[in-house]
Amino acid sequence: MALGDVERQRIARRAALEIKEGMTVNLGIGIPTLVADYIPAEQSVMFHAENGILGVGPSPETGKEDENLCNAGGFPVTLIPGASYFDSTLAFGMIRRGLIDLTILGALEVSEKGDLANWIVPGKKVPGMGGAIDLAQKSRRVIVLMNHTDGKGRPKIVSTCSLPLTAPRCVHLIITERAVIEVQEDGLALKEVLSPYSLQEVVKATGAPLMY
Amino acid sequence: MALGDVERQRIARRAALEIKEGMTVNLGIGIPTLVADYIPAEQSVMFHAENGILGVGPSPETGKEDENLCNAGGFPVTLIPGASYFDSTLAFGMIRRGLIDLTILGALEVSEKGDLANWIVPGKKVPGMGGAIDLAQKSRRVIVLMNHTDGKGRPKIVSTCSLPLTAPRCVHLIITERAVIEVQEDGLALKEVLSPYSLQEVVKATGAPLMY
Amino acid sequence: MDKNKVVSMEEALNAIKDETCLMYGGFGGVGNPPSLIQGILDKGVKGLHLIGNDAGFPEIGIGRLFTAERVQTLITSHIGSNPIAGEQMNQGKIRVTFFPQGTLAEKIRAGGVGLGGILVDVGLGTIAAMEKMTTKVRGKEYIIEPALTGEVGIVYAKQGDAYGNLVFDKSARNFNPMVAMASNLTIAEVEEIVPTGELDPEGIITPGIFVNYVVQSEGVNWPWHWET
Amino acid sequence: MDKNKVVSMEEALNAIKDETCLMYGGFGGVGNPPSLIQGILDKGVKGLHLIGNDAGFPEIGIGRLFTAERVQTLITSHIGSNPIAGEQMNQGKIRVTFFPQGTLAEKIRAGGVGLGGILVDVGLGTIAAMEKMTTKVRGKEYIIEPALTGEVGIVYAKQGDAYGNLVFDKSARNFNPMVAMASNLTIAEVEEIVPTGELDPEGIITPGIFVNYVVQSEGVNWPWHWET
Repeated sequence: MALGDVERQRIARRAALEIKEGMTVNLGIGIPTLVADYIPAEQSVMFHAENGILGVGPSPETGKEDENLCNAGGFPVTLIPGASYFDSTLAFGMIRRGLIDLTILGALEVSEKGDLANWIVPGKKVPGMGGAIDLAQKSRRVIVLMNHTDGKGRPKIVSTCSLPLTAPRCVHLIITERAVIEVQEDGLALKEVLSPYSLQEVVKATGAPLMY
Repeated sequence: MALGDVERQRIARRAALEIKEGMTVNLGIGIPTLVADYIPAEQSVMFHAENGILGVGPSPETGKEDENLCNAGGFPVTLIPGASYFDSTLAFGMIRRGLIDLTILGALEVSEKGDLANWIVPGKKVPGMGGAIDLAQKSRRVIVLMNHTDGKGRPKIVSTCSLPLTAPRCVHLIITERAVIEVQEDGLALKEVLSPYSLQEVVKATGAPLMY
Repeated sequence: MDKNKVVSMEEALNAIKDETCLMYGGFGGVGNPPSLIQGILDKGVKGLHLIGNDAGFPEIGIGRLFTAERVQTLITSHIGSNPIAGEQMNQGKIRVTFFPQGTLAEKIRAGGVGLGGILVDVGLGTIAAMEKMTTKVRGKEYIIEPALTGEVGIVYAKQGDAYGNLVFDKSARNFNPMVAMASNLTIAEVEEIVPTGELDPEGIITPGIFVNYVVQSEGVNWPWHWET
Repeated sequence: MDKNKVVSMEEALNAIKDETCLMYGGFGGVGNPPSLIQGILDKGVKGLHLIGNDAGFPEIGIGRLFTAERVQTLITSHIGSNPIAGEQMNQGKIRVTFFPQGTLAEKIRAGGVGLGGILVDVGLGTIAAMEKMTTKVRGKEYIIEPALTGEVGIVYAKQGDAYGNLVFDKSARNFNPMVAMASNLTIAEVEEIVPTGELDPEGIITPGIFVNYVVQSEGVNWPWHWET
């Protein structure tokens, strides 16, 4: 089932804690976009937008939008001091070169090995991978924000992905409305259970063994 | 033997006649550099320097040189309106993309097929090809300016190059102190004999058949 | 250099015919050339082969060509923002080929600077690398991705001069500089045409040598999705 | 972004040791970083592996490292302007590998943007293509040229800020933007260090993300060959 606004904001707030001073961060569309609102003002973070901006700032006030200053999701943004514009080859050059410290994105499935599936639903139309493969495969750290289960209540965290992969072994941390789970060498480590869920509710809704 | 200044200037002046309105032209170092001085002021030509300038203008007055505004030979230049700076990938992107209408350069040997040899003298140190292969292979038209014979009086225009090639079948026109020779499908066509040389002196100093 | 490349919209559009392979700049509509797209719609051109980052939105930018059924094939990175293009793909009305976004940008750039292609490892280990030719360099596997070029490239610039030197606006730069280099004929739609010599030589992003026609833009003629 | 990358020359030079693989910007001396080169000479570093467009002149730019016998190998496009480097090559004191200039620029750029290499046809049919791996794309033959990266990259910029954003000066740009991207650690020697936020975001050529250290330049400390 779809997440309510309160849960989406809570996931975003929790994810913001993973962003450290001085990091370069790329936020995917959806819940990841909300993360920027929870970064403390004194923390200096460079937000990267793959349409060609390094140093994305907060959304502009209504009426002050610039149609040519948008993030990769197409929404108006602002700049912070030190920001720069560049073309898409340089935007992805930064990604492929391994200079993005952290990418936060959504997922359809994540495996216990950190495999990520977020671009193909078999039998449904495939709208393309966009920049997801580049970001998932090349970022130093990948955090997935998603609903713990799918629309039918089935686990999205699984032993082996059933969907085609966006990138193998790329996810480092999973944050859902129920839990924070770290992908470790030997499997998934449950780091936090988020209220009001119980440990058992988390374990039951997870399709792979959890270490806790 | 080395060419005197009068002969060098004469070759350059003759070469300038090959530059047409609106062309993009790259001039190599040596005699080719002198060609720019003979372009009529009213003719609009874009001179390309492979170190990253399009729209090179005349040399600056003495004392007005800018150490960071030089041509590929390392000599101070100026800009004309419409000029731009760019990095070396774009400078050579223009060349490889086939956007240089005319390149004028020197040569050690040219064959009757238009093969160009200008970077390796066997037994001597090879200082590298620089941008010569890119320019010779990719320019729409290549004109060679050179001494008709080498230091020992041997022909530099030959049936088959003895030196390793810079680029096969790339030369369109050869201008020497003795003659103007066009490379045609069926061989070399002698277009002009330059005074004080006689037709026979040209033919004798040329190591390939000439059509005239 | 006085070569004057400024032409009327009509003259520029002569280059774009039924079934032309048309490459376009822009990312999510931002940087798509609005007046050229309107001109293509008005001219009635159809069966286009498109190459560009995405399919815009149904009523925004390049997406309008899908809505008006003028597209035959598309090489792109995603069409998620244009459900009409998605529907046409599912119904077999258009054939769509996807590449990872960074790979697509480099394939177009490679075409623009006269390279044959690039070696890239993005997508290895996924179905995006299926049936791809690969090669090993220093023991590491890479996909061989051929360069892309178009018959006509259309870009949207903030300022341009009569020689075709271009400057783009903020995040509207995106794919425009690569597209400007990668086609046999490039048409630049420019918001402000300035006298040659006025643009700062240090700030020119696309040197005019890559541009064939400059046309005056009439500006964006669609509401943005964040406005509605 | 307040990350301050401005360091002393001494601190920056800690990264450059005997036998370091050092990539440098510049073309015929123009754009070679003068104070960093002086610092390398003063520090006494030797056995360097260099990658850059050319070898400068004996008393100009990067050429000074050859004259002082600090170089072990060189990957370049030509050394015609530096007879001392030529002599060292002929005597077997340095090992030199040549690439066509445009190919070299693209190999370095490929390293800078995380590609494995490029496909290029320049040099085909000549000895420059001997022993090269080739592949066919759409029926046409291309040389497979692997990307180049360095351990340390040194560049010379006109202006820079504490984050490492860089702007170059006229034809001193040349190889600098590619070198700034292609090394594990990039040191930018800057003529004028400006407050972060002062550089026009549209005009920044090298975004600071690629730069690790910024050092204040003391300017060119050699006479140019056209001056003498």
